Amino acid sequence: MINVQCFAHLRERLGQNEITVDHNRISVKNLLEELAETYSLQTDSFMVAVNEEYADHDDIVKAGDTVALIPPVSGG
Amino acid sequence: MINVQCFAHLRERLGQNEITVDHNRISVKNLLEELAETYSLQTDSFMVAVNEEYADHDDIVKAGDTVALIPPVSGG
Amino acid sequence: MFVITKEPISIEEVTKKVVRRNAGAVVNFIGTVRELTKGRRTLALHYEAYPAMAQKQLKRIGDEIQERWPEAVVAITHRTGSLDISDIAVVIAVSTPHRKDAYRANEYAIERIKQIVPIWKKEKWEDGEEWIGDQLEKTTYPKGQPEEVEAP
Amino acid sequence: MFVITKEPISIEEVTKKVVRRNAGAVVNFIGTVRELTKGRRTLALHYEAYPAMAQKQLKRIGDEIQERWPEAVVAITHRTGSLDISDIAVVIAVSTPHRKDAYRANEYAIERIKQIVPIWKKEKWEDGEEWIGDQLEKTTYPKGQPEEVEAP
Repeated sequence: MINVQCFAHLRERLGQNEITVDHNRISVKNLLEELAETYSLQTDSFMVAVNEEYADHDDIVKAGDTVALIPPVSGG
Repeated sequence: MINVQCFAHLRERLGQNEITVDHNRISVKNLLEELAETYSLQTDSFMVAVNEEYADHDDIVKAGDTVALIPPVSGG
Repeated sequence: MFVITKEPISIEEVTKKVVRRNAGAVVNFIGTVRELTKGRRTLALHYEAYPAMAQKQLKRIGDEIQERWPEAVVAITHRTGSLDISDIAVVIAVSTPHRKDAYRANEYAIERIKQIVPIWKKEKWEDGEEWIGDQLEKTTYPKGQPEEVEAP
Repeated sequence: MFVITKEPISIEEVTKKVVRRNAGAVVNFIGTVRELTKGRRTLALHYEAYPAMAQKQLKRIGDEIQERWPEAVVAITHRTGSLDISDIAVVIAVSTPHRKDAYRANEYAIERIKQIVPIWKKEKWEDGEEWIGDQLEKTTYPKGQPEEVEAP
């Protein structure tokens, strides 16, 4: 199981801070595809953070990692 | 008589805040030349301020004007 | 030097962190909440952050600046929570021995903040509210130099 | 908005003067006394001004900025008297609706201050003191655009 943190409009839209995917290892690319399908999300513009750093599509997410979906940012 | 205010190293070198020239009307150019001669100053890099604005060499200084010699500035 | 906070930001405090005996120039950027955005009247803003990662990404921006301007010292504080018009959302302070570097490095920092720091802004208007960022139609995956992006 | 003072300068106070509801960006320049100049160790500085004219020339710089960046709001405070290392000599605050203008207008202001504002700096070292500016071998009569001048 991998827990994925959600923020901002994503958190509001899903109605929860965190979603869970039923994998112990998955590539960032596959994770995004699965979340897009399961939650009907447009994830093209999303980044994935693993342990608080941006991850590439080829990176592997493992159970125990701190994972977050990062929609386009608007700070500053 | 026209009083000319002096600042910074010029004030220290002349030992006074103000010098007086014996004219009622004089061009800025002639004023600078006279001061250069009388006080052995290198006035090439000096500006003259009349009533707190920079004056051109052709401008006329009159008795009653507020006049100052402005050596190269170094504020900021 | 890199802080995410819910409290009001003191410009003096952020500035003091970067003053050095051999740096004669400090440049600050202070981002305040603007009332009008594209002609629409904002009543208030809410900023949400992913705090641990936002702090880490601010630090990364500091590291990027030190690579490009080795003598620069950088401090950044970003506020989260609800802000009113004219409240300070972010303060960036950069000191350098020569002033041109301080301007350049500071501008680099704000461009990068808008690209990579996980903070989101929700604008509240009289007739509704919206998270800013989700209407952007482009991928913002960060790489290399900042693009020229206008302030929102 | 344009002040020559013998008192310490508050960055917050100068900044507050330019914050506007429709300007989201403020850029500050803070000039501090630097210990090393060209490898020589400065102990302290003394600034002397022709105060009335200096104030007028700061105002003129503000006018020049408003011609070039009509939405900019500018405040400048310059300190005179004796300053120690790291003391603040000048604070320039510029607010604009868009941040790039605030950086550009602020940098314009400091360049112009170094050209036209009648303030002089005396550096004190262990082995002597000197008025800065009098060793320059060029005419500084002001006209048109600022030249590219490195910070002293």
